[in-house]
Amino acid sequence: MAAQMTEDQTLLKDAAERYLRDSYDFNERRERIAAGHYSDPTQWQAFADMGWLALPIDEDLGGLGLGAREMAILAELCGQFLVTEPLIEAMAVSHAILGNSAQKESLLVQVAEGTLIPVAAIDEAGEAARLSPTTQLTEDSGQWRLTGSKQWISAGASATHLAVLANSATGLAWVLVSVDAEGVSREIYPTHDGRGGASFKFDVTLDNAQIIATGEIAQDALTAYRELAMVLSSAETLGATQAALDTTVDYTKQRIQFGQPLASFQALQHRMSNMLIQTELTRSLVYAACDAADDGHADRGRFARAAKVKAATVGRKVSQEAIQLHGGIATTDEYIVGHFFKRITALESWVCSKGEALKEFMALPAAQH
Amino acid sequence: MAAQMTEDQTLLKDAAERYLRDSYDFNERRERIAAGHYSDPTQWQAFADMGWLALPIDEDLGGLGLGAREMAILAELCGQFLVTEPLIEAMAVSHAILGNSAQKESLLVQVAEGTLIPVAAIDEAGEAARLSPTTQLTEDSGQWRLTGSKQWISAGASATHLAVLANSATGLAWVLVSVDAEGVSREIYPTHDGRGGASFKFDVTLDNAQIIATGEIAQDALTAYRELAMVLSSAETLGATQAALDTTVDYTKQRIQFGQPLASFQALQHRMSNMLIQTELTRSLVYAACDAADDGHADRGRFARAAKVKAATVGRKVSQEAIQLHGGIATTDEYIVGHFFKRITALESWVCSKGEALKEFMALPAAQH
Amino acid sequence: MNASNPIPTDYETFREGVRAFLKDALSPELVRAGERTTSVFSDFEAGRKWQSILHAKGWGAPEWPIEHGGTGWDIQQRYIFLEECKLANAPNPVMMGIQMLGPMLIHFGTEAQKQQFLPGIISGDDVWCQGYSEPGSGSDLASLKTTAERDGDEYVVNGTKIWTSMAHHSNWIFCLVRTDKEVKPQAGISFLLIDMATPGITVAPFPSLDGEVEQCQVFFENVRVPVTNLLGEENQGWTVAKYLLEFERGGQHFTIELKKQLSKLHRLMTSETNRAKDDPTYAYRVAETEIDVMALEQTELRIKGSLSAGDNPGALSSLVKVSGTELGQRCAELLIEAAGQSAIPWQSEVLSPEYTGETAAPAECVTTMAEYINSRATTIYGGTAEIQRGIIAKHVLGL
Amino acid sequence: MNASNPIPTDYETFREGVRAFLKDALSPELVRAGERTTSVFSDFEAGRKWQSILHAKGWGAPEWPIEHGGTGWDIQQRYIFLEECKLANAPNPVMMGIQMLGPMLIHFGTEAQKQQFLPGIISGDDVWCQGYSEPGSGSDLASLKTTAERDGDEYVVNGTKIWTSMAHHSNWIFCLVRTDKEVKPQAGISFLLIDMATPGITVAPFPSLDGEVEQCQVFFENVRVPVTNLLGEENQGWTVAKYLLEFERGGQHFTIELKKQLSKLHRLMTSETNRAKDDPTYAYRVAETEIDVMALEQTELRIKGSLSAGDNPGALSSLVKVSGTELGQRCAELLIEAAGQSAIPWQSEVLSPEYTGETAAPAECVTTMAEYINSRATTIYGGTAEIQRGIIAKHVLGL
Repeated sequence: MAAQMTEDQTLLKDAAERYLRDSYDFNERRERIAAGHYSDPTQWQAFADMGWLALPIDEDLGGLGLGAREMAILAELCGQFLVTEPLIEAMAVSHAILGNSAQKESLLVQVAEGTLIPVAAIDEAGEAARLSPTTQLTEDSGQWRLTGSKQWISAGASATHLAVLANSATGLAWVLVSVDAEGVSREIYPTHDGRGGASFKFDVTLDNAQIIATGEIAQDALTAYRELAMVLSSAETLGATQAALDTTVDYTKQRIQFGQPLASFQALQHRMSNMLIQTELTRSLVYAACDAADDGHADRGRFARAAKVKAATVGRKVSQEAIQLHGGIATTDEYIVGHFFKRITALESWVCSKGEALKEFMALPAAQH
Repeated sequence: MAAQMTEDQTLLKDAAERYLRDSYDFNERRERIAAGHYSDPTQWQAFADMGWLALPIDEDLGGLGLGAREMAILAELCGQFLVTEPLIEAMAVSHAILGNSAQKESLLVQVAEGTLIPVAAIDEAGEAARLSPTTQLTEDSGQWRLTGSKQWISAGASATHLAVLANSATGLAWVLVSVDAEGVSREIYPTHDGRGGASFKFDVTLDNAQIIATGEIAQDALTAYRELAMVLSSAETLGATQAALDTTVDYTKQRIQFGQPLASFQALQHRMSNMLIQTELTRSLVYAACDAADDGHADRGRFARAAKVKAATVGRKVSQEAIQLHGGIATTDEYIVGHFFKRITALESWVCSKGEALKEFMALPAAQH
Repeated sequence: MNASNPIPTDYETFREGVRAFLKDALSPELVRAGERTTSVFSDFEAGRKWQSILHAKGWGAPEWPIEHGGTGWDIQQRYIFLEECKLANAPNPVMMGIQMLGPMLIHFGTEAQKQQFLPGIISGDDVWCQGYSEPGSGSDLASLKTTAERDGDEYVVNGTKIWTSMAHHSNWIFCLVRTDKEVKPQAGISFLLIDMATPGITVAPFPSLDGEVEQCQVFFENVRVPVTNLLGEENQGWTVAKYLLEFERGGQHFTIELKKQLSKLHRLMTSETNRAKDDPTYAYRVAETEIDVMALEQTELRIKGSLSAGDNPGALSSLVKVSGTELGQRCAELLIEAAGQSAIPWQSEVLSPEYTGETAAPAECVTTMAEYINSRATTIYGGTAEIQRGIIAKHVLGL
Repeated sequence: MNASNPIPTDYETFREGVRAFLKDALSPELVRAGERTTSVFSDFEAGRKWQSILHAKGWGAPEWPIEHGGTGWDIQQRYIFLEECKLANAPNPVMMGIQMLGPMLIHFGTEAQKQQFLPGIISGDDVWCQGYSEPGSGSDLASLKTTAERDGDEYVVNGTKIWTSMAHHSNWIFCLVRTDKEVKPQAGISFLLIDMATPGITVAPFPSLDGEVEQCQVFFENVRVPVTNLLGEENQGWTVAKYLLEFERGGQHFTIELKKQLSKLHRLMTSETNRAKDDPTYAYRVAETEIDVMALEQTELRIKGSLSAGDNPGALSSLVKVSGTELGQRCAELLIEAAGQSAIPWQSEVLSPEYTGETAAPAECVTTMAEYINSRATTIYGGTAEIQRGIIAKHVLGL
């Protein structure tokens, strides 16, 4: 079923899909990652040139001023083509964190050009840090300092800058630091989704300009970032889920066992029908969550969480089934379908797990209509 | 897979199964229930004559002194043949409640003979009453009185006597009252499982002899009754589940659609395989729960609850699938398979729901081994 | 598309109009009939009365073209109307005539047939039942064996139909019959409109698993039907039926009913009488079901959007039917868990809209078990879930 | 039968003996190899070393007959041994020789074959791999195309095998090959024992989805195998293989591993680092999984009881395999949820038993993602879950 899109959205999607199909080869990607290059600077420059990085930035700041729906179009394609560059990370940080800062003008122009690659650094060893970090922003005689550590930052290997969530005397704060700054140490490691992760330790002296948001604004930015991350991770999951299904349909049509294509076996057909049904239901909810976010709908928080729960549930199930219906070939690193499974697994707990989203959904009453 | 049974258990099962197959006809049962006869006195007498009612009674009280494993054999057959007489109710009350009373000798001989048909009356309008009833046992100048009401008593239509759970000044109490006693009013209604239910109101003056247990003994009797009821309802569910599966296998072998038996369609075969797998797993757990009860195993409470959770889950799923795989015919009252589904549904929440059992299971630590 | 509220504000006036009418038109007895509905059919007489009230208002068949008595409402208005009827507990009339036969007559019927049959359908004076399935032909409908042999200006019909809902209340039946045994099954079927008063027709009602009587078997013995009662061409009945089947599956609004079930679940969640409140999984299962209903609602809206754009929803109606019915079953399971033992009493008389006495089950659980039982049939009739999954495999996935 | 503790007390002395031996024999490095095992295979060298230690103790192949080096233990003792090895984190040696080929050799082999091969298997000096599957023959194993043509006293083998676990560490391979193309597929297959050093064999290892290398493709180009290396009769290889497949499926003790996973889950439940503790469904899903493991354990005991009584478990081994592997997948899912983002780092070097340095993932999550990934393969190899369900449908239900 075709999704309803505006003409501009269709143009964006078609152009982006064409680019990735032509220029984002799965085998090149594997070799690049094996060589420890989790992000390809040429790709990133191309993303910038195509306007993807400017997409979520307000028009009066030189961006395209587009919203969640357009970001989700790109996120879905990231899932489909297993893009390892931190596109959803950068979009979410630009839109929800940097876009509300006093320094937004100078920062966002760099993001749009592709020279500043921002990733949010939230996670710490303890899970509670996701909402209230132990990393500290402190002031001593007018001098700001950031101390603490962050762990398991997805695409932390590819960031030029981190939006660090910290606590301060006046509540939450977002601080922007360069990964190369003095007092920042970064430990990079490979990850199962090919994205490259990193852990960070901070003991950094800061300019005022590096303090992006504090107090209520920082809290609102965290909420906005989390909800946008839920929507974009759902969209990326959706793209990977659809791709896993498509790959399975294609493979089972070709693979002959017992003298017939696997696709002719009724038990497998019914399972693929279930995969399709669930993927389409997810699609509807993800797009609705985008629209709710873009419309500033009273229920946008519920929709974001519902999309997260549904996409995580369906993505897991469909990608597991995709492996099972392929059989052995899907358990090899050389074949693409298992990589959808691994990326979907990594997205399940990125920023917010399905369980957290469900719990938060249950706590949010629906707006009257 | 054959269950491991002793020779005596095999004899018991074979004889009981032969009797029910010959003498417990599904269509007669339907007509009888439609006429408002939920329990057949001739059947009950036959059960007594075959020793089923004496089975759970201690040998020194003239019973057979058998345990949960043997009761479960009968319960399983009750599920298979859709017995509407209150056999599991009477066995559980005899074994867990009356068997610990001072009056046990005189009472149990009547139970064994079939003249006293005891059913436990626990449920009230509020769910909390299952563990702490509002029905009161009070004493006024040496005169005991029972006041309150009980609702939705399964097979309450067929009982001659009720073991009523009440609260008293010294805690829980079990009181035995005749359904015909002065001050007992009974409202009988038909039920979806054909068993006939009843609600009761009490304002009864009691003999001392009617007070079966009080205080700690009453509490222990409640625990014992609940755990035995969990095991026996699991066994009856298992019997109905297996019968629903068997009926489905038979029907799909005969029913021709698109020129072939339904049983030849792979999607249905795999679903019937799942039904078999889950039914066998349930069987293992139900029998283990019986053995744990009979051995006085430290983990018997965990096993009873595990069996309840598993049997309720599997019974629901398998009986739903049985209806679906049959198609339309299963949605008629004339065809047997839907009656397994209805009985399984009624058993799901009898004495203890799956949810309660799961919660209690989680609260019980496993004994070390 | 507005995410959670599909209806833009300019429809609110329309909604208020519908509400006002319903408030006025629905007697307490009709509301009770609506409340105590346990399947797609409400109490027959109540449903019939409600249809005549709707017809008098001019709302007897909103989806029909205006010239045949339709309302001219757009998709949004029809949705609002259905939603408000559901919220107001209006009973369901027997809808085989309006929902199924009507569109077929309008599409395939001769002028004479339209004039003869449409007015009686919309007024509710004629009650139609559907004669498709046979004892040996369920999912494999094309194997049907009821024959119609041409004899002059009449067909002579012999055979039997089963699962003929409400046949015992109907005065007309539309049937698929075999008019050619020599060709492949689908090619030899015709579509006949048969007066139930014709000699040779016997109706045998039988109880469903919930104990109530909605279903019948209908026997035909040398039943003579004028050839003018053939809908479409001879041997083209399969084409006619396929259109009908698609109509039955498509454009359905499962989420209206599902959201009502969810409201009931939410009310129960905090109720003293909720037997499932000790189940640690209960609240989360309600929430997950709610999320799935949201996903289905958005999918229905997507399909509605593509219908507005003139597309044929095609096999996607299978997706909606599978999801909608299976979600309905999940809601029914959650409700039965909340009711526990209090749902087990079965008092048939209580389902009558005239009944105002005491009930063994508490008020909110009177229909719970029957609804749970009947929910199982929703994935069987109108094309089983297995048939729908086969359609999706073939037509969407191309397997 | 004792419900929760399958082992009567008189086995406790035996258990203590096993424990004492393990405590003594397992070096910290061997334990690390056991702990960091993410599939059925541990680190190869560690597994090999452990096999030589077991062999020296006389415990190299407990299930074999005593005359070939078996221990003479009864079923209970073998269960205790496996359980204690698991609890002590002993590594898994490559077991294709001991678990699969050994029983076949003992059952079908000539005296000469037994004397030639059994000692090397039990000592671990010879490492065997299994050459069954081919690129075009997975579930449909009988369609295999690798040929062996008789030429004097030798067979000449041509073709390729895939999913040959540990072939890159093996010096022998047992293969199914086609010796007759004219008959129906199963009837033309023979069972050959092939020295991997024979000219014409090429081994191509390839990484699995978890990034590690266990699997290989093996190519045969005019590989000459003496006819004395034929196991069983020519063209009887399918019978030999079926015995093996049943042996692979039957008598497995899935619950030993599952209970270990559950202990880990219980530890995690109360741990600070549990990323799933805010999930309202988590504790209940662990409990439901625990109940299902209890049910499987009791089923394994029932089968063991019937094996003791001399029965053939037959298709029931399919039931245990499906349930055991799918429960393993559920445990792996629960563990990955508890680990969350901390499971995503992939540091291959950490899996080596020599590695004692820092890890990006916390200690308890180092293997979690690899275990989750590899759990998906357990319902594919050794006969897919679909094949097992087909076996149950055919042989148990008679469909």
